[in-house]
This record gives sequence, C-alpha cells and structure tokens, in this order.
Amino acid sequence: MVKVEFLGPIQKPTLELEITNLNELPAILQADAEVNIWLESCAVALNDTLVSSLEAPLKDGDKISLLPPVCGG
Amino acid sequence: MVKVEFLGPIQKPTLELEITNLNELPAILQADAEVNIWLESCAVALNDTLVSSLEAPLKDGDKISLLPPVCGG
Amino acid sequence: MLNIYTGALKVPHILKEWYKEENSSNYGAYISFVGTVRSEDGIDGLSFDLYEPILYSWFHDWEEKAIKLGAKIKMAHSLGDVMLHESSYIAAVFSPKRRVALELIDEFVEDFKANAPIWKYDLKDNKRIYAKDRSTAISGSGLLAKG
Amino acid sequence: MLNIYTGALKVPHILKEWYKEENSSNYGAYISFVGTVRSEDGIDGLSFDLYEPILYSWFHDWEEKAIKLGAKIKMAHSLGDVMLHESSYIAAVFSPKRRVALELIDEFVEDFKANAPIWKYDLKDNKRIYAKDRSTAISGSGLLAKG
Repeated sequence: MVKVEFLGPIQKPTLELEITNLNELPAILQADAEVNIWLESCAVALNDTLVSSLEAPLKDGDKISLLPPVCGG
Repeated sequence: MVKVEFLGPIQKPTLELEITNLNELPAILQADAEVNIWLESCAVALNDTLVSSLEAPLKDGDKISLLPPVCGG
Repeated sequence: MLNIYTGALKVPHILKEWYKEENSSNYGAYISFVGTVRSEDGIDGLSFDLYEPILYSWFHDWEEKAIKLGAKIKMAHSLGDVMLHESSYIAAVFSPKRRVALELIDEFVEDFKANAPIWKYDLKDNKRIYAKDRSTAISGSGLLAKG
Repeated sequence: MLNIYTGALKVPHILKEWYKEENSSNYGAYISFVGTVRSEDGIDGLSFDLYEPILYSWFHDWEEKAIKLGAKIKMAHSLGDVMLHESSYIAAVFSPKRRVALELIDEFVEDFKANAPIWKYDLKDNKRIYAKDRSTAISGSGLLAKG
C-alpha cells in the first residue's frame, strides 16, 4: 500500500492506494474531479524527492506527494 | 586666484594659482614630476562637480580638485 | 542553515546573529534579503504552509552550490500568520568577494520563489485565501495531468 | 540617507535602525550589503579617506534614481581605521517588490566601487599604504594628462 498526500491548499485527505507503479496514478486522480483541476499545475514527489517521470515501481509504504503552485517569501 | 587641491593619497599641499581657464592647468601640473605621475588616473572636479571637459572659465575663489583612483567599501 | 519560525521573524535579531556567526569566517561580503508583508488589496496579513522535507532538501542543494563558490547561504522563513509590515522571509549570502554574493542572492531568491515548497494565503475578512494568482507551478509540474 | 562614521560600523545596530525606519513605508523588499575587512596579505586592517562634498552629491544622484523606481537607498561608510573582521561599508535598498531591490543593490554597489570618492589604505607594519592596485580610476579620468 502506498500513500498519496495533498500539500498546501489542496483540501483533500491522504489517500491509501494499492498500486505498484507511479504510472497508475494519473488515471486514478483524474477520475476525482476535485483533484483533477490541480493536476496540470502540480509537481510530484516520491518519498520526498521530486520526480520527472512517472515510470517508477512502488513498494509498500512509499509516499507520494502532490505539490501545487508555490509562493514563498 | 583659484585653489587646486589634491585628494586621497596624493601627498601635496593645496596650490593657489592665477589662471582664468581650466585648460591652463595641464601644462602647470605636468611640469611637477611628483604630480604628473597621477594625472593619467585622476578625475577633475570644479567646485565639487566632476568635469568632462577642461574648457571652463574660472573665477576668483573657484576650487579645483584632483581625485585619484578610488576603492571604497 | 535554514530556520523556520512560527509567526513573524525577528529581523534585527536574526541579521545580528548571522553577522556574529560569520564574524571570524573571513567573508568580505554579507548580503541579506528581507521580505516584508505589504499592505495591498485590503489584506490583514499573509499565512504560510510549508512542506519541510522537500524544503530542507531544496535548501541543502543550495548550500552545496554555495560551498562550491566559497560562499555560505542562510535562510529563515515564517510558518503560519504574519501580519502587515511584519517580515516572513530572510535569505543571506556570505562570500569572500562581492560578485559571488551579489549574483548568488539574486539566483537564490528567484529559485526560492519558483521552487521552494511554501504556500501563501491572504488573510482577509477572517478568511485564509490561497494566493493562487501569485503562485508558480514548480518546474516539472503537470506530470499527472497526462497519460 | 548617507552616514559616515569614524572607525568600524556597528552593523547590527545600523541594520536594525534602517529596518525600523522603513517599517511603515510598505516596502516589501529590504536588501543590505555589508562589506567586512578580510584577513589577506598580512594586513592588520584598512583605513579610509573620503571626500564628502562629491560623495554626498554622488549619493544624492543615486537617491534620485531610486525614487524614480519607487525605491530608497541608504548607505553607511567608515572614515579612518577599520581592523580585521570589522565592517566599513553598508548599502541597502528598500523597494515595493523584489526585482527592483535585487537589481539596484548590484548596480549601486558596483558604481560605488567605481566612482565613490573614497580612498583605501592597507594598515601593515604600522604603515598606511595606498591600495593602488585595487583602486579604480573614476570614469572620465585623465583629462589633465593631455595637452
């Protein structure tokens, strides 16, 4: 089981999913209208490292994070 | 009479000269070997304003300053 | 060094501590950037969320980059509410000579704005409103919108 | 605002006073540059001469330039001796947004180095030696060397 957490302004509780590759995630998230509107502008991290590709095998306990647009300072 | 003052590291007392145009100054200063070595690297101010030309009539009491290379900070 | 503080930053104190910390490090230049909450659009203040694990690793990469240039970077940021005319952000660069510090502070602040995982909200009429229009998608965003 | 101090600058105090002075001015960015005496070539410290009338008018031109950009510039400099690891120079820019401050501090510090009428001497073996090799001829120099 992997966790998907939504950071910052995305008001959505953490999901727990049974997927084995990051490339399974788009279909699942796109099906949720409330989440779908954020996807175009979100970066993705796997275990707190930003990823540039969704081809990544997942193992039990992995954490995926969605990072919406930022504005520090 | 006008005054010519030497700023910063130029160890030279202020000169008092009877000249009526700034363009008379190079010949006078070039004749002083101790001053001459500074002329290539000095900026010139007339009454505390930097000048970009030596064609400037002088009146009694005017102050000319020589500013050698700078290094603030 | 990255420090996160709840609420507004004590700017004079932080600038002083950083100056003292590096006093004997033989750096010739110390540049600091302070970000202060401006009164605009009728806001009462700003509020910040941040995601520490990625913020710290992002900052660590900058520390490494600075070291290669013989420099040092420090940063402080607020978490939670910061009211008008209070400060929420300080970044600083120490370097032996001025050019490295002048260039690095600019690059660092711009990358911070573009990529540090911090989210800003306007405090207005007792609401906390995501500053969407002023926010920037982190480079590489949009992966999940495809496929 | 340009302040000249005899000897080393009290950096934390000056940075704090400037911050407080502009606290209600609604500037979002405050950048400061601090120059500190480095240990190199066996010097004990540095010493400075400055020519106030032209320094103040040079600074005034920068104040005007900053105002046109909606910004404010402040500067402090030492006169006389400043020893190792003490600071002799602070410049600061306040502006509503960050880009103006980041660009102006860089331009200002570079123009300061090139044109502000300040002369630097190394303090070494109880002598005060003009730092000729590190000095820059003010733009337009050399008029008197010609015919």
